[in-house]
Amino acid sequence: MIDAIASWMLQFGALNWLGETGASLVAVALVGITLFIFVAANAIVLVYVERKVSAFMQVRLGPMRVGPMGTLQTVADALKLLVKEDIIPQFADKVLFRVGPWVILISAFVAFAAIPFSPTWVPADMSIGLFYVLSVSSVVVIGIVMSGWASNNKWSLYGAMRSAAQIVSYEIPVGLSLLAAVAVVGTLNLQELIQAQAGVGNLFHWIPIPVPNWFIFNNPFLFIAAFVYLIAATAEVNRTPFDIPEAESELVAGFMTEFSGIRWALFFLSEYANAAVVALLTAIVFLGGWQSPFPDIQGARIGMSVLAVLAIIWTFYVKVKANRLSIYPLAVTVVLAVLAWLFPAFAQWLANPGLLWIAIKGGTIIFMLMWFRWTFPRLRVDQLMYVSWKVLLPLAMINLAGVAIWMWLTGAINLVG
Amino acid sequence: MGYFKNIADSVSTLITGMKVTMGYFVRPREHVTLQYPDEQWPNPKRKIGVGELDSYNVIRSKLHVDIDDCIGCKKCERACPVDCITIDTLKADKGEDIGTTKNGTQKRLLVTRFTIDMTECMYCDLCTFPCPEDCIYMTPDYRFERGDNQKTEISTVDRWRNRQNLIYEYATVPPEEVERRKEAIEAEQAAKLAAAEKAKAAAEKKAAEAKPAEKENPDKPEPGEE
Amino acid sequence: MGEVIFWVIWALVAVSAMVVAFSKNLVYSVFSLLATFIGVAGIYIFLNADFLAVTQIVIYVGGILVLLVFGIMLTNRIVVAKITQSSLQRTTGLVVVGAIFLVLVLTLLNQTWPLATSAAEFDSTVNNIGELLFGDYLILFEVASVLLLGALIGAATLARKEL
Amino acid sequence: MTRLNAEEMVLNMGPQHPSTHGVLRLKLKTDGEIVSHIEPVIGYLHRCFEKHGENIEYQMVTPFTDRCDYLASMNNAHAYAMAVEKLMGIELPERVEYLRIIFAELQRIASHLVAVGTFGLDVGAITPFIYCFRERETILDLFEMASGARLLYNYIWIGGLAHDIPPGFVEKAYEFLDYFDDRVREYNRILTGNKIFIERAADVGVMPPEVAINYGVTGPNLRASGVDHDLRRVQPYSIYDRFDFKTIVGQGEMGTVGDCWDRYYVRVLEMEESAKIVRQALDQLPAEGDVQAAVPKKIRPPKGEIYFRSENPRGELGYYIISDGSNVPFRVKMRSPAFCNLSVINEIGAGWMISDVIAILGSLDIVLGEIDR
Repeated sequence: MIDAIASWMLQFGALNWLGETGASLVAVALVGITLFIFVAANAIVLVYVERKVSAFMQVRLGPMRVGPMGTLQTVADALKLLVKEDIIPQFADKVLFRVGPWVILISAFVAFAAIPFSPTWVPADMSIGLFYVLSVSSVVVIGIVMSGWASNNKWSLYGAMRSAAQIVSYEIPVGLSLLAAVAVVGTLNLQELIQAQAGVGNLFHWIPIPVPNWFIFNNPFLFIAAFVYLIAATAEVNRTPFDIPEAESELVAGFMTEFSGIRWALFFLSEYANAAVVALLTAIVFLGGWQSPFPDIQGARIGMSVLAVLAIIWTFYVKVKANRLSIYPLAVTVVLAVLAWLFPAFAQWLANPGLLWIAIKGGTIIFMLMWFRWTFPRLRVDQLMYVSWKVLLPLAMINLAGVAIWMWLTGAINLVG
Repeated sequence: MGYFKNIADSVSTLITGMKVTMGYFVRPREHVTLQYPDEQWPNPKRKIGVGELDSYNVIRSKLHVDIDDCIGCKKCERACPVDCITIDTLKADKGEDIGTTKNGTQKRLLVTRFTIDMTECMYCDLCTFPCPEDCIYMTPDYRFERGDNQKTEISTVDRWRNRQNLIYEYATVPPEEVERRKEAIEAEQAAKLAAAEKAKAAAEKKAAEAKPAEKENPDKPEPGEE
Repeated sequence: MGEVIFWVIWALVAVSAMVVAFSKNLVYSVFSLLATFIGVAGIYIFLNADFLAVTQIVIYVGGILVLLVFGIMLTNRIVVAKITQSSLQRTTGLVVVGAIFLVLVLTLLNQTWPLATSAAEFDSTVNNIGELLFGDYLILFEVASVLLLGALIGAATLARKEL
Repeated sequence: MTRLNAEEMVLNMGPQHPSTHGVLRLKLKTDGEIVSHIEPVIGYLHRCFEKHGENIEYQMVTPFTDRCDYLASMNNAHAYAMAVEKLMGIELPERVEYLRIIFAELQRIASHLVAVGTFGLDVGAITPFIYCFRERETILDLFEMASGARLLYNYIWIGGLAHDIPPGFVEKAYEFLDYFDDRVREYNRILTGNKIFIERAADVGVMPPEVAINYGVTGPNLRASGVDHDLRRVQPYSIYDRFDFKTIVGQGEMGTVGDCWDRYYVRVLEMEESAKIVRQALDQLPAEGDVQAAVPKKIRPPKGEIYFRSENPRGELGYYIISDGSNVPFRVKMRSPAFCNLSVINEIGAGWMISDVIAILGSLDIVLGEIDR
């Protein structure tokens, strides 16, 4: 993508003085700025969504005052954080206190460099994309320890220590569960991983239900691996039920206790950037990334019709069970299905791979993270370690072996030859 | 085996919990939030049976006195556990009619000061019960904020939102009137005192006349007074 | 332009490594190691060793650096924000370090370094490394992993409270 | 083998800490995450209740009793009123007794809802807390209908009640009870049965019955330890002997008897029992009767003293009142249950992790207003 932008720039004569490397650098800067805007907007939108989701789950309304339905609330909050007084505790380590939040933000931010958003939009198409994302995510822990230690506050230090132990442990199940998917394709390139998930196949290879050829569907072990990854990744981005580094009822705010204003905003940016990375990575590795669930126009039409039928059944179920009319899912799916049958262009658009699908998939995963957060209690430190080392790690290892056996069974690899 | 049962238990119970939250998520209109200034909690309207006073509600949010009905008996002042009510009274002039309460009681004391310090009030409602005229009561008005544009029948001591703003003055007697009456009463008392002294002096005189031996130095000052 | 980036990375590595060595504050040393490691990863990228660069970050930053931080914070009085270090036996140290430095410099100078005539085409090394690790050097790889497992068990045994 | 790092760190939990339920300060001696000693430091909320009591008339003390345990105002006022009535020998009308039971038990439900919700909050579950408060609001609506206040009611007076209940109250109360049964099932689904919650609460902070009795722990905490002691049963005051209800005793279903989970679950079940009592009381409520018929004009108890105890949501609440024959009590002493319950924290909390100490503190369900008085 960088090269494309650079060559496109060089086609305009005015920028020739930059030279090829210069144009590349400008392209890098452009992509970087775009990504940063994306990260900031992502945080602002996700904070709003999180507040609304939590409110609806808790029979509340959430923000309602600023803007229609409170949509501008997070913008107002961000402005407030930006103009707040910059407070550094007197006995804090001033240098590390300033650097810490940036380390976290940068390591969360650079992970986006390898994320493919569509068949053509990928900031840097690396051969080691997946490994790169994992590696830069592991730098977060240094930033957390740095800010926790620099605060010179015992609660912060506890948060930092817990966080370090947690992230280091959970990297292993994360890596192993992703490795299971990598083993199927034999590449670390994220684009190639997605391309390998094109088309339609049978559910778990043999059950004759047509499903998209995503990894989560065509291999039962990858189905489990997806959940192992989701759980472990929830822990890696410090979200409930694994939010023990912040643990507001125990450690006040963990490593963020002493931070306020813009530095605290940076923590929030990086938290939601991390959540987005996790969601996008789940979508890419297990859910087919930007692949559309429909193979062609006919597939889109049939798929939307199936969804509409499901919505009708759901409506009847709710009506009978709870005596309540839930009209919105029904209306939306029926309208979409009718549109798909009436306008081939719309059906074609649905069948096209692209940004829409990865956004929907990533959004679903983020919603799941929020759903976890607003439902579950928090684990204790030792239980957290138990889950990582005694449940997820064996499961991930069994998965890895299972994937190999499954590939041999389905004929994807041949041990004799 | 316990290991696997544990995992199965976890998965099933976590999904049960997630069903509950999702159940609420898909029907957000059953919320309980009140958009406060736009919608307000309906005050349970309820009269306590003290005549036609509509606003006498069981809701206890702000103390109010119908000062025209107050007879200055100070029963509420004594009932208050935190002494947030202060009452000063003056006796009415002889023959002066300072009005009757709505119950028809003739007022005998002029209430020159009736302050309720709402910063001290703890809303216990104990003061309203002993009142013989049912003139002190709690109103359901819970909005204490008062800006420039908000006219209230209660005069504020000053506009600033400090503690002074929450000390409510109910007495309507103008200060100069109070001064005048006080002076009048003082004058009356002084006159009385003078009369008493006169009488006393007269009595002493009589006594002195009866006992001439002690008459020599009647105005001799005490040694300490010099 | 590429050269400029290279020298920037080189400067980052050199400066941060000097902070590691000379900082009075032990925690600064550890955290500037972060910059050193990342700079070294950058140099690996200039050498077309993409897999190695990323591995460098995962292992050294995500693993070893965290261990170092843990070590420093847990063995010192963590309540105090200043953890200082002091040098002992400076003369002996200088002599030893000087000797090693001399040997290194001499070796480097006596070596004839082959120079590339043109910039090498970038080619991902992942496949080659994978094939070598799980093909030619499979036994060595497995032996190394068993060794590490032994070390892990040993460490866990030593660290356990109840023996 | 000695441990390498046996250094102890003193950690101040509070007074500004989100989980200390008020302004409590816990001095924790920690070794890593393990807490080796807990020392509660109290007094941040001290308001001289007992000294106040010696300076104001009997009826004026009631608003102050409300403020001691502000989550169970009705129960506090109930106990105080009963103490003074016993001292004066006042016979109450039937309707007053029934209404008092209704309010006391509704208040017990409200208080336990806060306990259950905040315990969930302490172990990290935020949503059940909001659900619990939603139900509590409904109870507070009932209280507001009757007394006009939502937290500090001053409703139960010596010799009667401040007002009679308004029309429509009984129907609303029935409505609430019908609605409430479902809600308890919902808490069980989202929190009680949740595996993470069980892991956090079961077997944690076990309080053996001997320890509980030695420290004077009462109420649900004592019953969770397996001791069947409920003042409403063993020494029925008011008209509790007329109702059919169970005393809930901890069974140790998920772990040991007397762990945090038991203390939590005893409260959940007690809410159901209280709802049962309220239902019976509403059924039997006499339709007529002046609630202020027995309120004395002048409260001047004869010379003497009395200790009266009742079952508060938090345990045994006792009032010791000495009268010198005047209209001002000579001494008002309050035996606060939360104070004794808190004192056990070092015994059952030491040796656990910081997170567990939070959970144990939450399961003891203290109210600092009552501890400091």
